[in-house]
Amino acid sequence: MKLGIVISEGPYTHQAADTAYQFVKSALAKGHEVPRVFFYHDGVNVSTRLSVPPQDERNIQKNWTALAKEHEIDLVVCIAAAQRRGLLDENEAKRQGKDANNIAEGFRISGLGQLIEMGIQTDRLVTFGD
Amino acid sequence: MKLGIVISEGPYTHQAADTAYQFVKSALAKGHEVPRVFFYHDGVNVSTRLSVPPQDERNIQKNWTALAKEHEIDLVVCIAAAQRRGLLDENEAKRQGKDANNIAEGFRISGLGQLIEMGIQTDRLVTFGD
Amino acid sequence: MSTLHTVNKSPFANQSLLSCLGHCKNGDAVLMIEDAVYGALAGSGVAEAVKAHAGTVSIYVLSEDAAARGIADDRLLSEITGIGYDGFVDLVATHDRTQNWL
Amino acid sequence: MSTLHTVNKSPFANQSLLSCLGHCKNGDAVLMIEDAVYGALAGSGVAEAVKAHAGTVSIYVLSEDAAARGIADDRLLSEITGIGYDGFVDLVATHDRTQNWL
Amino acid sequence: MSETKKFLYVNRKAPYGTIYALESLEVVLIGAAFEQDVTLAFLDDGVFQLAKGQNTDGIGVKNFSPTFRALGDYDVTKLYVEQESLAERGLTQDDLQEIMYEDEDDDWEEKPSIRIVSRAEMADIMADQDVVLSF
Amino acid sequence: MSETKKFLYVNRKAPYGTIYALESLEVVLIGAAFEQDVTLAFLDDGVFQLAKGQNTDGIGVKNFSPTFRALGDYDVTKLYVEQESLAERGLTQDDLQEIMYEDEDDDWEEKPSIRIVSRAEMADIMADQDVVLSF
Repeated sequence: MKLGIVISEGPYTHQAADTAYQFVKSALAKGHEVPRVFFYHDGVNVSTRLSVPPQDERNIQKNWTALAKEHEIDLVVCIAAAQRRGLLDENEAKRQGKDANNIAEGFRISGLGQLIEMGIQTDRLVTFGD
Repeated sequence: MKLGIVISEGPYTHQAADTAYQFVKSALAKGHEVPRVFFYHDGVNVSTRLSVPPQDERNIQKNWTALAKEHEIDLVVCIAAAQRRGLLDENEAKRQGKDANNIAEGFRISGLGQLIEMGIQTDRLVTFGD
Repeated sequence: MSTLHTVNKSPFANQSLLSCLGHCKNGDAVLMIEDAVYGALAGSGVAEAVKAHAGTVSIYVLSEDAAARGIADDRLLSEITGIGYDGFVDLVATHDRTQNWL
Repeated sequence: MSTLHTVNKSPFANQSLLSCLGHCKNGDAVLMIEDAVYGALAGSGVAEAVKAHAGTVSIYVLSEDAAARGIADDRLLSEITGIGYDGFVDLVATHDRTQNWL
Repeated sequence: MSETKKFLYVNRKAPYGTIYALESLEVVLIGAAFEQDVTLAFLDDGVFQLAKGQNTDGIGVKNFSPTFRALGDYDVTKLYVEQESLAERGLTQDDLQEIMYEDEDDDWEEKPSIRIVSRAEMADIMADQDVVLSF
Repeated sequence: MSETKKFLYVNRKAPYGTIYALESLEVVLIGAAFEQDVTLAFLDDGVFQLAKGQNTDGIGVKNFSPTFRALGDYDVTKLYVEQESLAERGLTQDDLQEIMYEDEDDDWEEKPSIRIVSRAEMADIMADQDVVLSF
């Protein structure tokens, strides 16, 4: 079955990104497909490559990047939510005249249409948030 | 009277940083001193210079940077909370081996001791959060 | 010696307003800000619980937050006083401490 | 045609579990995750309200979240079934839609 | 994408204290281009989003409530509001702004988009969807 | 800084679902170095922070509950827990982990740091502080 996932809260602050990660790992192990994870609201903060969590804690961004690489998951960060919160890739930084960017490998910035498309193309949609 | 301010939530997502801004402007206009604002939890996200809010919305980071400059407010971003969430200044980026930094002008990264010190040295402490 | 308590969450969604009121001492002040301003509405399911404390505690609502949410003055409980950010600052200064119920 | 509902907030702090239960149809399933697992505790102030729906709705708790919070199996309401992330996935797949009460 | 699904947007949070209401509306506006069968549900504190007379000048935050009145232009015409949620908050339909749409199947007659429903009816609406997005 | 103030840390949120409990504890540990008069209050869902038997292996999040037992080494010895909050959640003191400190004024005798208080006593404790930090 094709499952679409939405993550609505930022890393570490809320458990949402952790629960989603455990859920997606289980779903994949059971043979389901997870073609896309959509990051919205503060969920866009998961995509920063600049975080440095304590050594004895999980690295939420790296976990997602690795899982996405292994299972070809499309990690989409909502552009409107990302702009408000200061998450930019190289192209966006150039376009907005910003001197730095912070999106991690495996995440891509795109529009809200990708969320609707995911709702249309998957069999089930599950949201993890606050 | 000396007022210490804590901001515990990120910009745009929660009203905390907006309410604190209006409160501090009023306090200063009434002749009170606001020597320091301490950003903790997701509040550290206020300090990013990479945000690009819609043209018809307020720019929360720029508002704080301007107010701090005008009234010599010490805007302190908690280092532990900032590391988890991917907020770094130039020194921290170098120290952590990161290829970019994102802290805006007027904010400085420091330790939790600055919060306790603010509690000791001010007459009142007010927290704006979720 | 008295305390200013602030509450910022809707009492229809969250227990923090009721917990705050349950921990106030006589003579304390409670200020409803942000989504807590809905607690000032007359005729709601929490209005009686709020009014029950109005005799011993001074209850205020931040007028700017009420206006933002479309709450007209005539919809407020008569026991509650509307104040602006200026009044918020005065309450902080005139009470011995501020406790924020997050 | 039935729905899996998920709830993730403590029912002692937030109304979402009660709102969810009030909107379930017969045959729906409710899964408590994250801080909502406290709603599965026997003998609490919300236990009766939860049990009142257990006849028409299947109620589950995510065992990993309960264990994280120190809730032993023998403290759970007998009407509630503990499941793992695997079971969570199965519930999503076997119901027609998932509604997340955030 | 010729398939049409029933999309429900569930709004349970108050405006301004948090951004969920505004960012929910942004999804609805973008989603309208996909020509799905769209329904909006307002329950619990979500009913406050539709309150009339909102004036945000004093808090320095943009007032987005007028956008709800533009939803008809995007063919978003089904806004269900729960009666029990209104009553618990001391509100009636008169406290909500008027939101109209022009019915193209009925000679473009102006009709109200907001429909007050009971909790039981809201549960039926929720159970009739393909995709439920919660805010 | 020779001045000593009474600092109260108010914990009202459950652990793991959000980070507030953990980051509150981090403030307490750093704050201990400032030699103020420190009190911790646990009420509402905050009482869950002290539950014994926490095992976070399954959720991939670090278990920070053992840190509470180290507070005595930082001279943080006053942990007030509200009886009414426990009762509403179906808990008793037996459900909380044991947290001890060595009393230097009483020949280093081991004493419990947790004290169960009524809501009225908790209100008195809150009203006796100089600085209240809420989490």
